[in-house]
Amino acid sequence: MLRFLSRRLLQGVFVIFGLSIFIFVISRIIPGDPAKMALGPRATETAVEQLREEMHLNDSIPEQYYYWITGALKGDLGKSVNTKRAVVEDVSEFLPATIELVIVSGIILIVVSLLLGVLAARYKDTWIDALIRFTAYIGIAIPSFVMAIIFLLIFGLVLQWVPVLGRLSPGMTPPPTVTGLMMVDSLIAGDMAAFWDAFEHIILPAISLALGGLLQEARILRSAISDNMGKEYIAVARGYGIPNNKIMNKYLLKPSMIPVVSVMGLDLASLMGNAFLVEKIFNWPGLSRYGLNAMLTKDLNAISAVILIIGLMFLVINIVVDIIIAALDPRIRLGD
Amino acid sequence: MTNELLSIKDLEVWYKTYRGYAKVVNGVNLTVNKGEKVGVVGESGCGKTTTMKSILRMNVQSAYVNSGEILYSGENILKMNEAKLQEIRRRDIAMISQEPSAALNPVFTIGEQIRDVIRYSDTKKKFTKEEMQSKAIDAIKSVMISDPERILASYPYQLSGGMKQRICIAMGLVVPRNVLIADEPGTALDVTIQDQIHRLLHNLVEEKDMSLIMITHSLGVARELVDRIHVMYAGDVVEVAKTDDLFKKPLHPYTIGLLDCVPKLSGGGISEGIYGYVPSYINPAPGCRFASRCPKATQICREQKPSMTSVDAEHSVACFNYQ
Amino acid sequence: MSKTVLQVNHLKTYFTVDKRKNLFVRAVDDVSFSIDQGEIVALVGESGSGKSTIAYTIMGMYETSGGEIIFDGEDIANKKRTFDFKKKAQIVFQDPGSSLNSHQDVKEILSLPLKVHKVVKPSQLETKIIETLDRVGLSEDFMYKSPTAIGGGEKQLVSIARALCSNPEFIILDEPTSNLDVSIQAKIINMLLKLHEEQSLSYLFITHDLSLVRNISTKVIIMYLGKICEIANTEEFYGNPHHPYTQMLLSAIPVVSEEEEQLKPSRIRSTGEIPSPVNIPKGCSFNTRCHRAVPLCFEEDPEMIEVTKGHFVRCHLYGKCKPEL
Amino acid sequence: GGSSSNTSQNSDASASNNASSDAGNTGAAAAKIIRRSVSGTPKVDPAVGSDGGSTLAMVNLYDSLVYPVADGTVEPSLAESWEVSDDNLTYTFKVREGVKFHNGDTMTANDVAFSMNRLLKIGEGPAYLFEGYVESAEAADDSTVVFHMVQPFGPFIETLTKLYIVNEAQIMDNLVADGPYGEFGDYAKEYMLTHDAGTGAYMLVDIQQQGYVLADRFEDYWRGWDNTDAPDQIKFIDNVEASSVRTMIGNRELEITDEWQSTENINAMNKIEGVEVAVMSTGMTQNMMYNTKLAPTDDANFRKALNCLFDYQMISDKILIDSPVSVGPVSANTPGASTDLMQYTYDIEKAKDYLSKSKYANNLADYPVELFVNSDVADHEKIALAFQAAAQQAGITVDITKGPWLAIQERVATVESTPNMLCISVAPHYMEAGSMLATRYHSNSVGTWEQAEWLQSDEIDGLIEDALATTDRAARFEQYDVIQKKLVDIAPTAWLVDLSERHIYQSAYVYWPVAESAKEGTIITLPLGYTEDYRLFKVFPDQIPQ
Amino acid sequence: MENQGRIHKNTFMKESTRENMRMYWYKFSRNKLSVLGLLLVISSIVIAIFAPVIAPFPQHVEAFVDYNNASLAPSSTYWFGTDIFGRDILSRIIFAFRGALYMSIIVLAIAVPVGTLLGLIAGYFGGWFEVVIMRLTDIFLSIPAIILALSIASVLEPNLTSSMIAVTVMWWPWYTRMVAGMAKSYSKEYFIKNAELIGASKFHILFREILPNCISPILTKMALDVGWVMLIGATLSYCGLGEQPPTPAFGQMISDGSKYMPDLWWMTIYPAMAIAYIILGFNLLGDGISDMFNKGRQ
Ligand SMILES: Nc1ncnc2c1ncn2[C@@H]1O[C@H](COP(=O)(O)OP(=O)(O)OP(=O)(O)O)[C@@H](O)[C@H]1O
Ligand SMILES: Nc1ncnc2c1ncn2[C@@H]1O[C@H](COP(=O)(O)OP(=O)(O)OP(=O)(O)O)[C@@H](O)[C@H]1O
Ligand SMILES: [Mg+2]
Ligand SMILES: [Mg+2]
Repeated sequence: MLRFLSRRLLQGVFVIFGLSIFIFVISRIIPGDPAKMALGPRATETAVEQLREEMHLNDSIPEQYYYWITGALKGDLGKSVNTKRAVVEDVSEFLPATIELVIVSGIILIVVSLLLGVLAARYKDTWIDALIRFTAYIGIAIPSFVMAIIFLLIFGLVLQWVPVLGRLSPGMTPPPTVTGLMMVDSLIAGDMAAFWDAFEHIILPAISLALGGLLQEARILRSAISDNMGKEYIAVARGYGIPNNKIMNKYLLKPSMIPVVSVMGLDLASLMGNAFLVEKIFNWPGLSRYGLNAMLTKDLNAISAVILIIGLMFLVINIVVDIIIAALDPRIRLGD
Repeated sequence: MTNELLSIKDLEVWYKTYRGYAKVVNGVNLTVNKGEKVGVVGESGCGKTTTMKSILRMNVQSAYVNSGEILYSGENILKMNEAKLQEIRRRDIAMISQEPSAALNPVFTIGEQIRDVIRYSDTKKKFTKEEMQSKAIDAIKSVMISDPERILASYPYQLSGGMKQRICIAMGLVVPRNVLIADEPGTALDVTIQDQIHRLLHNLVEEKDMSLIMITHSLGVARELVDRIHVMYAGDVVEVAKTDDLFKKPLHPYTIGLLDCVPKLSGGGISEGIYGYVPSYINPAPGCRFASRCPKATQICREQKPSMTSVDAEHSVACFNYQ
Repeated sequence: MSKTVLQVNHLKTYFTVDKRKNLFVRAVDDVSFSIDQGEIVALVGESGSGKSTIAYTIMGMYETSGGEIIFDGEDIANKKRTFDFKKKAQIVFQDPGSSLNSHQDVKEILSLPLKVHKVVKPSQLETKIIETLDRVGLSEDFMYKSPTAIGGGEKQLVSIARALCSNPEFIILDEPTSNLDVSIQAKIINMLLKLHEEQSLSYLFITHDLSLVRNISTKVIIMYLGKICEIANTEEFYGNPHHPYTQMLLSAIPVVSEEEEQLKPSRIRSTGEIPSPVNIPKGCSFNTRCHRAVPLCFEEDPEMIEVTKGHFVRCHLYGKCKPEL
Repeated sequence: GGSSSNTSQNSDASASNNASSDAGNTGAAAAKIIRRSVSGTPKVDPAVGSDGGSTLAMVNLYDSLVYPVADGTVEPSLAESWEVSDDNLTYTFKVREGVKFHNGDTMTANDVAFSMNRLLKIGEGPAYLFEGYVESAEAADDSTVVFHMVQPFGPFIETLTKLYIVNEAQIMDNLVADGPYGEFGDYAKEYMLTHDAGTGAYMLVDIQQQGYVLADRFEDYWRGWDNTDAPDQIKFIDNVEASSVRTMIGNRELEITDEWQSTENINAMNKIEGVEVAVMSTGMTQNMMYNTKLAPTDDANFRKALNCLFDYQMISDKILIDSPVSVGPVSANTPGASTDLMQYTYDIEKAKDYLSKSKYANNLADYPVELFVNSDVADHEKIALAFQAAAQQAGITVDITKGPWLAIQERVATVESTPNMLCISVAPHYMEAGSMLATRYHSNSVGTWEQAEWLQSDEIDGLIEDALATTDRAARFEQYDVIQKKLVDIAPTAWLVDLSERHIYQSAYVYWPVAESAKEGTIITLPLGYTEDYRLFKVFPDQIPQ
Repeated sequence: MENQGRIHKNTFMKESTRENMRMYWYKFSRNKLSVLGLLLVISSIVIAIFAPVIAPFPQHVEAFVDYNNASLAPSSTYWFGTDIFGRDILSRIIFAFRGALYMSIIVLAIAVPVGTLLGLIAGYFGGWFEVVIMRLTDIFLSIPAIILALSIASVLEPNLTSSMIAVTVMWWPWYTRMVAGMAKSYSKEYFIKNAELIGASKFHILFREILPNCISPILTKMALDVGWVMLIGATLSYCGLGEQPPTPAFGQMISDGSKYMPDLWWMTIYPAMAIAYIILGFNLLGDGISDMFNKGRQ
């Protein structure tokens, strides 16, 4: 297990290194003069030159990469020309909101998908199964940004069930920042009103973010369960009189989880990517919106940082998923 | 006939397939008496496993019992309610699976799986962990695996095919039963170990007054172990006889052909094999299913299904040549 | 005396299990035997005893860890197999399902060796395929069937047909019938014997069925845990088995008649454990199960001894500890 | 629309009850707050920010020496009076006394001089307005500040509406020593990201990047608070996403929308009870710029032909509603605009006529015209599509490219990459025709989105420079007129409409002076930002509709 | 004799093919949803091909505006209403099928062969090939698809070609990964061993032995991916990276329309339904294909 982990981490380092080169090159070959872009067309020549110098834009790409990577290793990802602050500062401001969103929708994704998948498998070929499968197909076929728009309008505007924009109602005083996660912070501060308000704000974006993956997962789980239902070991367990619900919850669920978890890893990780659109629509002050803005304004350091961080999180999630799979599947855990 | 413990009557099991129903088990009759060792032989795919799985109602979903009944102590298992069935599964009848590598759940340890079998064998009694562990260890030891603790803590993939097969057998033995169905328990083992296992089963029957149904495709194995043999061909039981009778005086042309194909230790070459191949189960021709391969087939064989006729007190055969 | 097709001398094939702990599986350990032209040599042993490994090493699929493989007078151990070798030596695997590509039809499968070895002109490909199918007793209807559409026995026949395509001198048959029914087995074995008679092919026939061996082979090799225990001509072997393991095997064979029962040595019940191939005990590897083991068996690994001409045994009872008769 | 309910105070009691019981849902709307959507988080450093949102923040957080009046002139603000030397090279301002900064410091002439110097040194924001004109600024005494000019600059006083006065002491206290500005370190640029240093009616409370800018009423504001209904708090919310804005307006979480909302969205929001459209002008014009150096739009006749393919009236009626058809390069309500210029109308025959005179008459097919539109502005796409259809009838192929704002900036950087046509609106930087003419057609603005024409005419450059150096207003306006006539002749641009800004606002409980006068028929033109000086607004939280 | 042989061959080919087809069709059609998926896909293709014939107002997808009929709700003239330019939404949706299919086909036509080839090489040869190729795919897979596509598309011109390039660049690693895994496991199978022992060339082994076995999962994945590519394409065009006006594209129609929700709901809902229709079709079809090739006892 330790060897497995360390190998996985080593691979991660390698991938991150490759990724850093890749994103660096990508962000540097974007045409246009980022310094000019940053200061606007009316800035004076000296101001522009000053910024170019500061951003090392006059050096060659490998040199620029050297500056960037050595900085990055020291935790300095450069300055955003957009917000005019250190990118690290921006990121530390926006990342918690994204993480909170991704965590909540990750939880929704996991819990609801398992629930639906098990439900559909258990009531296979009944109307419950049909309903879940039908919803799943439709849900998968509708792009998540469309879903977000529809949710926003239906629940936010027409029904007015929940507030829809930002992380907290305008009048609420945010709890003191400890973790940066609004819901956790408000619990730490013991501010239940803020907690519920934050919850109401996060629920729609989180659901629209989770929905696609969730339904996909439910479907995979259902078919994994029904595939395994025909396995000899289930027949054997039934033959020994193991109660039905035990078979369902233990003998079937665990092996069926393996394919789900591996896809779920990808889905959880892609939450990061899809958050780009959902945050935009729900005015969620997260990293993805920051990244999108950076891309539209060629904020080089910001782009690199965002991709790097998302890549990192992606890897971290994948490693976590690998660990979970290893926990489920002894072959991976104990095998070479 | 008073000690008849389990009997299968005119069982028909069909599989649903893309070409239609595969009428795999075609009216099988089989009885097991108390304390008896019964063999079921027949070549691969003739429906042995399907028939036996029907007893505990553990066939896959696509299999469906078209007709027939399975009586255990006079009660029809096929019509039994769930609770009663579970009772029988837990205490009375156990089946040792033919596919050891598929029969063990890959994500739980051997111990976990055996303990569950023990735990649910008696729902009224609460077994302690130690009790279960010691029962499990005994069972593992009985199938001649050393280091049972380590085996209990390992996962199926860590064991060889032969080990898994023995684990499956141990699982069937861990709780005493009235009927044990062993589905080709020796195939993954070499002859010397196979021999050990057969001895173990034999002893169990002798000591515990258990009944055994031994499924095999090897006539040799059946001859060594069981009292009475049912020969199956393509979903039908074609011949039933006391073991000695069968080998001395095989009646059904299929039985004769099969015996002929078995390589003999005495040498003398190998016969040409039975002409032709097993017919399709989908839309089988009416009549005897062996007719197309039978050297003695007549018109009637192709038109009607022969019924079981007693030739002797304990020897019956389903063939028009004997009617 | 006919020419020797294959001569294996002190062949070793080890697999590394753990480099750091220096753990090996001695899958094949110091094995020597030879096959003459027109011989059918049976290689018998329980599962995991290294039968397939010998076969694969001969075919060049594994590196050898020592010893010689002399084919057609040339040592080919650890050399890239030549085209000529690939033409002359063929193998038929145990699993008929996996040895045919299910996405090709029989014609395509059989074309490969014919094309690669330029056995016939392209225009005669079809005729040759039909001819080859005929040799294994399949009709030309099979040409356009896919392996998924034919039964296991027929698949194995197609595998054999493929092996025959390049007109080989020597075929290894790795348990070709052990997944099949006796009635199908009978057909295949008969066909193999017919081919053997017609063309004086040499077979290395791997199996664990001693009853079968009795009926087909000219020579028998018994293996246990990577080592050969006994080699003898068939008649000699069944008439006078020497090694305790051989005796145990023969005694355990289930047979179908009283007559055969007489031929078996008296029942020797197997006891003890089969040791793990990674951790073979000191001395004779069979010592954990041997009912006739003497103290020396736990100390020293016996040598191969030629008891009578052509009958070799690896047992102290026939060498160092020969009991006084 | 919600025209029935207005700001009159006689709303019934139940409405106010509902409003208060609804407070949980509408957030703090029960307080006197104005929330306004903006595109991009406003920058609150006057030496850095210059976009719309920043200007809006600046107007409310800071004061300048002068304050613009709707007729294009200015009135005293932090300056009580001023004098100009005879050579027009020295301006002396008398600075108001007793004005307090947000931190309690008193403003002096030193702060004014410091503000100008800091702006020039940093070189960002509105610095370009003064660069090349202002040589230095110094305080003669505590209440007198002197600006020395490099050359005469006619509209200097008007441009001073963009010089926001910052607190010198506060800036100097918060310098980061290690910076590009020598002894001034970073000139407190870092600090000014999150703090204001002004005297304005509102003082910054909180700023969240890509979130909002929040400011509270400054109690010690020097103009005092006669307007007791003025908002206590203002908030700029960085989000112009149509559905979000729409939702916020519906939930009364937003009082005023940004100016970027499409006609359809405005119409849709207008159906919400208690909201209305506010129309105003910042002197902005909607242009279709031609790249005069790129075939085929390098041919004047070809451009004129294209000019005849715009259905100006339809654009004004159907697409850019409330925006009258342009009269020429400068919007009609900008002081100095010529209104008697030759006008193009939608006339395909005439277009064909011009086309036949152009050098591309015989090989139109080889010269497709690329029209670039901002993908964020649906109305521009409408214009482009209508034009494309008309051009097809005249035998011209138009390829429309849609791209984000950034792509526009990239494309206009060089003459080769600038598309044939670019649909862009431009606002004057100060309220005079000269501002528009200089930014649009002087050679030093090529390579920016404000001039995609690449006109680079020495003659025009000279005329513009001369005009701007003319200090006499009337004489200057004469010269503007000459330039405008010349431009019409060259036809570097299709001037489509004088663009009005349209905002949706909560008319039921917000009183907005500029919007009120628009309702009465007068569209007020003020420099960017000044239409929303929130100290002049009134908020009646008890009239928030259900 | 020769003649007879040929007849033989033909009849047998036909018979086995027919038999296979029957089995595939049975497995495929067992799930009625798969048949529905097939119908949806076929109808989408038909719609795309015959768009000019089917669309009630084909001129509305070209340079055309009609502001007098702008933003009309669905009616008997305009079944799906008109957009803010006065163009018939139905006609534009019908034509949008073309672009969506076109994009998916081009992307997959490039990504699948490239990914498959690399996968075959990595899986069969192993060693350094495997290390290099698989790590490369890891790098590409460690960036969320949308972000990778956005960053690539923002480097290039924001048009259909560059968004196709972007999507292609992010798509091949999935095939490499899948095929490498299969190739690796097949290379241990006896039929590959047999081919090697007979002396078949590497080319033969890669393309005649391994590849045919990978075809069915590749096909299954492709059918599902057609939908996903469309989704990504729609997402990119939602972000403004896609077809240029006036050519209709689903993502752009939805993104434009969403600004006018809920009043001009028809501008968003119908295109969204259309894309859901086609994606649903391909998803169901993909499931069907996977059922079809699913081994298991018949
Ligand atoms: N799930 C299934 N669907 C369709 N047909 C099946 C299924 N399971 C088994 N069959 C068919 O039913 C027949 C009998 O199968 P069964 O496993 O009972 O035979 P068996 O006698 O146990 O054979 P073996 O000796 O190989 O174990 C075979 O022809 C098999 O192909
Ligand atoms: N590639 C390999 N790596 C490591 N160990 C191997 C490998 N191949 C075989 N072995 C080991 O070598 C020993 C001999 O295996 P081999 O397959 O030759 O046995 P066998 O006699 O053919 O058995 P069977 O009858 O099951 O085919 C076994 O212990 C096996 O685990
Ligand atoms: Mg069976
Ligand atoms: Mg083997």
